[in-house]
Amino acid sequence: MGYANFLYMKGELSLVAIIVILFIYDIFGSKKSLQYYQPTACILLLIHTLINLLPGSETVAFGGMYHATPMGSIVKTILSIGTLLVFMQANSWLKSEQIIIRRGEFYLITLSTLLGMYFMISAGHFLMFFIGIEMASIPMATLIAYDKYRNTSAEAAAKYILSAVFASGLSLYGISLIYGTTGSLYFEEIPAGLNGSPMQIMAFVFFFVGLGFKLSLVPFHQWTPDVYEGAPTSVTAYLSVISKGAAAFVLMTILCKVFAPLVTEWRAILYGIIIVSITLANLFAIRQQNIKRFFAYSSISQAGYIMLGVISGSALGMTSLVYYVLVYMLSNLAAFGVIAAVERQSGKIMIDDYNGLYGTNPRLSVVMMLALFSLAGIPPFAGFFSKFFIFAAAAEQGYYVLVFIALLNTIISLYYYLRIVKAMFINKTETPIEHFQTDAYTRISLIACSAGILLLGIISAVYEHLNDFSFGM
Amino acid sequence: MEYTVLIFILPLLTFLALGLLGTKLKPNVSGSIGTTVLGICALLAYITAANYFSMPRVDGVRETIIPLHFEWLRFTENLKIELGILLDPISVMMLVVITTVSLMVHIYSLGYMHGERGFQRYYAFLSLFTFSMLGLVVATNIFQMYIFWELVGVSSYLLIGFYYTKPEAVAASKKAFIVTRFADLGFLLGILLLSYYTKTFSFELLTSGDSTLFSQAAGTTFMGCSVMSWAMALIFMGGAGKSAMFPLHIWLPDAMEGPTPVSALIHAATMVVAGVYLVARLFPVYYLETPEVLVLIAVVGAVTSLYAAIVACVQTDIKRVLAFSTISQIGFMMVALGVSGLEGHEGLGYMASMFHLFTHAMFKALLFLGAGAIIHAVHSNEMSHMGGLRKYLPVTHITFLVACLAISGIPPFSGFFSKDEILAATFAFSPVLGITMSFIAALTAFYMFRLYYNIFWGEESSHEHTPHEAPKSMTLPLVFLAVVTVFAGFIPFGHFVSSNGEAYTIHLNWTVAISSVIVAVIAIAAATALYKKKSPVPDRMAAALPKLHHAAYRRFYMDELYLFITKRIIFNHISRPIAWFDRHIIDGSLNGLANVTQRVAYAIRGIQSGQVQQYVYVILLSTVVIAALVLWFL
Amino acid sequence: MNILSLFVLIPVLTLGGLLLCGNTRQIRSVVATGASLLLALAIGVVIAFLNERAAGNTAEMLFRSDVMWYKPLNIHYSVGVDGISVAMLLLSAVIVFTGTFASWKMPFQQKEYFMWFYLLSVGVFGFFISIDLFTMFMFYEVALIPMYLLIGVWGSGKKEYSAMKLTLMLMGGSALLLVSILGIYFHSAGEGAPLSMNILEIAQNSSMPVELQRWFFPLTFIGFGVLGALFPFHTWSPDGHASAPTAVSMLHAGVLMKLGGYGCFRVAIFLMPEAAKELSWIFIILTGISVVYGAYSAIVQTDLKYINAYSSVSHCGLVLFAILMLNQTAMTGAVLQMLSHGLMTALFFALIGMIYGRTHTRDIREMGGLMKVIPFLGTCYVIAGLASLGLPGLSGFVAEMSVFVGAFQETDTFHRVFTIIACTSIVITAVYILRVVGKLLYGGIVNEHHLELTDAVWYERFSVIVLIIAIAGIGLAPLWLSNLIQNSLIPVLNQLNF
Amino acid sequence: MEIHMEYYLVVSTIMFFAGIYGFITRRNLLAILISIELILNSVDMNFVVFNRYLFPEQLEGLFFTLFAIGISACETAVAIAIIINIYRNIRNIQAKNLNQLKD
Amino acid sequence: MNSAPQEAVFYILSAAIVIFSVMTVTTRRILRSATYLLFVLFATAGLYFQLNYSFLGAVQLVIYAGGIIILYVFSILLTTTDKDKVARLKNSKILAGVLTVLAGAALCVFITITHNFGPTRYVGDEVPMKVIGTALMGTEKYQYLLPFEAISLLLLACIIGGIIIARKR
Repeated sequence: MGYANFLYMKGELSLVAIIVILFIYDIFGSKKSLQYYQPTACILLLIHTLINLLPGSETVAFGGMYHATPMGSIVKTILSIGTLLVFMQANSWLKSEQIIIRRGEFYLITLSTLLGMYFMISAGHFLMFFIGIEMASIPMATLIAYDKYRNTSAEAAAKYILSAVFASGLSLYGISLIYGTTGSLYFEEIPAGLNGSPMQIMAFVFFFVGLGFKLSLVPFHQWTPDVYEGAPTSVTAYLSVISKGAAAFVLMTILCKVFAPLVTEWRAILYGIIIVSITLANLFAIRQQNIKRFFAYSSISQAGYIMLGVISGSALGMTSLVYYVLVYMLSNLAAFGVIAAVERQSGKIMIDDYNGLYGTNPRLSVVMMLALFSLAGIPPFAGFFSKFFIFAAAAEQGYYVLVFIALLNTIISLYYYLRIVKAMFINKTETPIEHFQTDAYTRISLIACSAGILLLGIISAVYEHLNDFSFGM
Repeated sequence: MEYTVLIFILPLLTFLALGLLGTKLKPNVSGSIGTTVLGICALLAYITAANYFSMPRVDGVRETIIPLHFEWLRFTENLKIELGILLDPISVMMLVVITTVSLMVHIYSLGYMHGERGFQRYYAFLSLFTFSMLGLVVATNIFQMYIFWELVGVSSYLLIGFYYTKPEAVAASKKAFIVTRFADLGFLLGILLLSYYTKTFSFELLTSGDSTLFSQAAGTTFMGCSVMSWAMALIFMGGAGKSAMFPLHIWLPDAMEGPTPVSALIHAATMVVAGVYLVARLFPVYYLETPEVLVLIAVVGAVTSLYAAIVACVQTDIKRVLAFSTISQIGFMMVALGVSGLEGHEGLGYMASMFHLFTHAMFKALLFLGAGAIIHAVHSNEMSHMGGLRKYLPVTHITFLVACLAISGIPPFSGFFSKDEILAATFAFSPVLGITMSFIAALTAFYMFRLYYNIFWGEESSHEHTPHEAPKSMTLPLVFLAVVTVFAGFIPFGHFVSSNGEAYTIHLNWTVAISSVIVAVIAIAAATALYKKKSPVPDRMAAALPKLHHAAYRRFYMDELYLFITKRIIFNHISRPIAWFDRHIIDGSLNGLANVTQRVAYAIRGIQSGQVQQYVYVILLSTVVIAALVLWFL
Repeated sequence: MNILSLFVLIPVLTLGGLLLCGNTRQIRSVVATGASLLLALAIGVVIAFLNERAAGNTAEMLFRSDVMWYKPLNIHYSVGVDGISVAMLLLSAVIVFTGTFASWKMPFQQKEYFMWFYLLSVGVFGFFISIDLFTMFMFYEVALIPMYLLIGVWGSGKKEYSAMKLTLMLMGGSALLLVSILGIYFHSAGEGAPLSMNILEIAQNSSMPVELQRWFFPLTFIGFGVLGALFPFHTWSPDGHASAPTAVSMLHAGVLMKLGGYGCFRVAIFLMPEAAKELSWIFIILTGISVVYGAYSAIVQTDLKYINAYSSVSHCGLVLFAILMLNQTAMTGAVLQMLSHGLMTALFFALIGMIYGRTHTRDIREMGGLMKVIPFLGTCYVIAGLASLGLPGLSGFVAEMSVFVGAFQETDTFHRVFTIIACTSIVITAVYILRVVGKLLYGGIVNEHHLELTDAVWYERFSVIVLIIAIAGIGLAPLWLSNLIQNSLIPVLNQLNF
Repeated sequence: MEIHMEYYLVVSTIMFFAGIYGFITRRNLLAILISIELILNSVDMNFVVFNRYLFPEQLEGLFFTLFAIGISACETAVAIAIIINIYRNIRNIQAKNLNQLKD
Repeated sequence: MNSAPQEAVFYILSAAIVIFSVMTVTTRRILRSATYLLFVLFATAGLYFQLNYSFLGAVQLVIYAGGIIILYVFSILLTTTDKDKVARLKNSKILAGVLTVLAGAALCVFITITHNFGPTRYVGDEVPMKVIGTALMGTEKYQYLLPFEAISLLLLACIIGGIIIARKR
């Protein structure tokens, strides 16, 4: 066996390869050749996505340290697609004067965080999981601080890294107690040692904080709005979908695989957290004026919905969760694509600034509207389907009251999503954002997102494909 | 006798044609179309009557014929609405009455409505009314009757509101519709109850005297009365509404806002007797199943009759006087039905009621048309603007006098015969009632002659231009109806119409007849004394009993009561509070919910302080709390 | 291609066609074509349906088509129609058709307007042809959202408030609905058998325990009831209708509110008959209140649209009331009332829109004597009013009588009392209808400017006349329709008598 | 065995919560960072002790500690870089000045 | 590890850890805080030695004490201004912090003490370097090549990120 173990890690290896290629290109590429940097990065990532498109089979390598499931592989593909979209949307920002000198590193760091998520997803051992989660969050802080002469960017990064480290400290504490009570850090060995003693429960709660933080579930969410607002828009987009999606999937795998004996406890915890997350985030979102901050709260409440899939702990739940993540990713990226384009063009990021956008930029408005409707769960857009399935997964386990509460919250969420629709389509203003042309990359990404939003629900193949590989407790 | 269907189809087609073509037709074209068609209808009706009454009796009973019927709507296996034509003595009689009066009114209107805006519309509505009324009388089942009952109500509404720019007319039409609609609610509930227990709508079955039909309802009581009594009383309520029985009569005086020929047709001769017709139609049911309701009908009829007669004595608007007179006369008919029996000579009241219906239709139409001619001449409804008109309007004067004599019950005019039968029937039932009705008959004579003298005698009031006799088209119907009024009393009515279909020979009850004639003559004499010449006596009488006079003049405040109920209670005390409740409580609670959500959203903003240490503190605190909670509760 | 799928496909194609349109002429020709095709299709389906039935096809649903959609949840795209859905399809087609002509002239953004309008109709038609709970629910929601923009952008008055209120309340209803759909789905089959979303299969299995039905029946009923203007969840209706543009009011009151009644019937009662029997009393009280309450509220309103909206509350209350009587006659009446109310309320809103377009006010205190200046519209308004107050010969009478006769078949005092209460609405209806007609059309001209108003133009006349013909058609010859409906009720009645 | 394993655990717990206390009360960003080191350090100690006392057959705890030390070094490095960046921007590293972003 | 000196060493180190930990977070001078942290780290390393994990102790000394603390000290010197120490929290906030922390600590300590970890199997042997090395470079179970590679990438990313943020341009 030996080093041949590495060959099982196709996804990670190709990603590392991209990182290395880009690293070398960035260092040694001449100034002139560097203008092809962006397309190169995108194409490489596209190739990476394509070669890893087929889910492969379940693999265990490194004595259980690495545990790849087909579902995990699908999630990785989804994440890399999302990253690709973010890259495309980030292009015009990266070309701006202050950032262009740091452009290469943006790709490197982003891909490293993606790699961290890959590790997280395929971890079979708490150490790998821990390294993965840190790898996904520590370099992220530098991305958040990327507009480093902007105070808010730096402030957001500081808030992020401090909260992240604190959360990972608590999480580590939990892991240590798990280790102390079960005697192993291997995922497949832990369940045997779990007996529901108070210490283990406490350990679990502490451990949960780390992922709760990444998912920005209430009450571990407070960094989210500040960071989303302060970070560069493309990074916010990345943060809100990729990192969250990975964490959601990992949480579900770990809860189902590792903490299955504590199912009563974690279901109870999640039950409360879902309600609080969705409700509180919605209440906060209602009165936001800054659109990025608004989307931060929206993403918190979306995370609450995602947890409905986790709480079910069933195969249906996992399918729905991954599907939800996929749809959520496309919708959110569509919205952030528009926000980023508008911000680049006019520097405006307030909801009121979007008044009358339809009059001047009908296409962008329509994309935004699709995204918002999808997020709100309006048919025939994909968001409706993903919401339905995730509710179905929770209802299957008898969580009707929870589903009901979540549904009541969709009313509030519809209210605030409609606020933006209203701003764009109904409100009138003297000074609308002027008509402008987005760059080709953004346009392609927005078209891709819109197509996904329109088609993913109607074409059932994606969901069925996911369902073939999902597993539950 | 399938051709009878034409009697209905033709007016309907006329309505559609005139309604759709509207102003595209010249007024006199549409008028002549309507009149011609109605002439044909009347002819057909006479033929029908002739054919029907010439048919031999079966077992001594006039047959009930249903020449046509088809299913229109099915509710359940048994309960289905059929539309069809039912011919029996009373429906044939009604066909004749309606087509005759309607034809007269059509002809009359050619002159009366000449040059009015909406002439075409007027004829369309008249056709619609005729159609509906005919449909009503030939209904084979109670639901068909209800259908046409409603249609009649609407045509009446449309015709009362014909002068739609006149606020009084609009208000009157509204009032008429709503009051009768309210009564119809009772009718509907009655139908529903009746049909629920009997499982049928059909008149044939209901009136067959088969008591097993009603066995299901036996023993079911509600508030002390049997459910059948309720049903039949409610049905009577419908009839009372249409026939303007007290206290549902309030719409009828106001309905005089409509064109006068309409009043003659609808509010004197035909529609208002629909209630009488309804009771007559269901008479076997009333008599056999719920005799107590018949008593109620008699009482209501008597009270109405008395009330209306008193009020009629003090009204000054000639159409109002006639309207109250109509109410009073319908009361007579109701009383007659109420006191009637079913078999043989017991059924005198029934026959008398129908007879009176027939004669009344003729002379009351005559009175109204006469009044129309007068109004046409002086352009006013008020008695004070009239007086001494006999010189100017000779034809009208004579015909009007004939009608007055008829209604007062002076032989040999038709009213004498029919009213006499009614009085005989009431005396047979209860002398007290008989005396009351005689008194009312006297009042009738009094107020009719008060009216007559005030119009045609007395002092002339000044006119803008000299009144002149109406055109031929108007006087012709007057003459025709006067002739009928003079001779109709000699029709052997019992031979055609009777309570059980067997032949009934009328015998004058001489005691009653003579006494009633004497009473009528005295009343007429009194009226002559008071009103033939300008006399201070009436004013003094009014001054002597100011309250009574005023109350009677104001129709005993029934309209105020109506206004009180509608404006005060329904509008201000039900609808407004409900609307307020809807806006403020229900809507308010929703808006409140939204506001609370907003408030909360603002209230909790402090949680997001911007301080990273506070964020971390929350993480820590919640971790500890979650752990503690889970450990504590699980 | 299944014939029913065309009901979804045609509006979608119309949408696509609109997308390519450049000028008003093209837009109008596209929507006119689409609307006519839909109407023709609906009539065709009705005829085909009657033929099939006459030929002895006794299947519960005809023109079935079934495509597996989401296999993991056993969700199908499954369509089929019985007599009731056919009737509703016809109604929808008529109203879409007339609505299209009623909005022949739009002040701005006509293309977008029609796109939303046709998206709305996709939802409506899809809902009526669906027999799969999921697709049914999906189409239901598809129909809800376009309302927001249609009212918000093209509406009048406090349109934003109304649009938001309407959308949120209806979404609230659909939240309840989604829970109950999931509940029904997860109890749709016995232990071990595959779950199903198909209404027919669920009804056949009828494996839902009564204890659960007790929970999910009220949820479903209220969920659909919100759309059916069930008291006290009706308040979106007055504001929403008042603010919506003409054709949207027509479609909304005419068809969308019927989704509520249809859903209550097709889902709540059909699938949970035991609970329906047990709990119907609660909703009989609520709907009984709706009927009278709406009517009384309408009496004091001064805005034409508010009057009509409250009248809709009353009439739709009667629909639900009749459904809850759980017998054949009343349910037939309910469906007839849906059709009748749909048509006449559409007529009302069309006329109100046309009057508003001329007078620029909807306050009856500011208008009067309009019959003289706009006789066509005035006459049609009277006809609509008469239909509304249940004049025989127009559709309202047939429907109301079926409801009342049906309701009277329930003998216990409770039902009797509420039936009588509901019956009183016929008087109150007369009061407010005549009040409006009196103030609006009769009497003298209140505003001198109104003397210069012009009567309806061709497209207005056209849409109004089509509606009146439909109303009179039902009113004059109701038997075929009522038979069609009655036969389709048999499966439900079998469920109820288990 | 006089030294119970629990003694170590109590010590590490105290260190852990001392770190937390520091984190939520210190005003200087660097001081906050220092508190974090305490937290991480205490966790490391837990791993080691568990490894030594309970599961001596394998070296899982030891290696976890080893990697955790490395990771905490990364964290520190990045965090300090960010703090220095903040210092450059606002000439100050007080936590309370990180208040531009809030509701 | 039965001998008294062992115990004495443990108690001294424990005391040092507890005291210096508390002092680290309570002293108002940041540089002192860093110094106390250094002491805590030293003491922790001492405990590792005492537990016969010499390699770990050494790593602790080199990386933490040697590397990180130096980093801290430099950055403190780079960023500290005089007015920093004036800032004080409100008492209420401190009280809330203290209470929460005490509650948490009480909970944790209580659970730790009451938890039955099962029989301890103290094996006092030093872990041979070779075992550590093989485990670090192996690919089997209980061997850690993959995390080793992963953390190297993490370090790379952090270095790049750190440089990007901290450098002047």
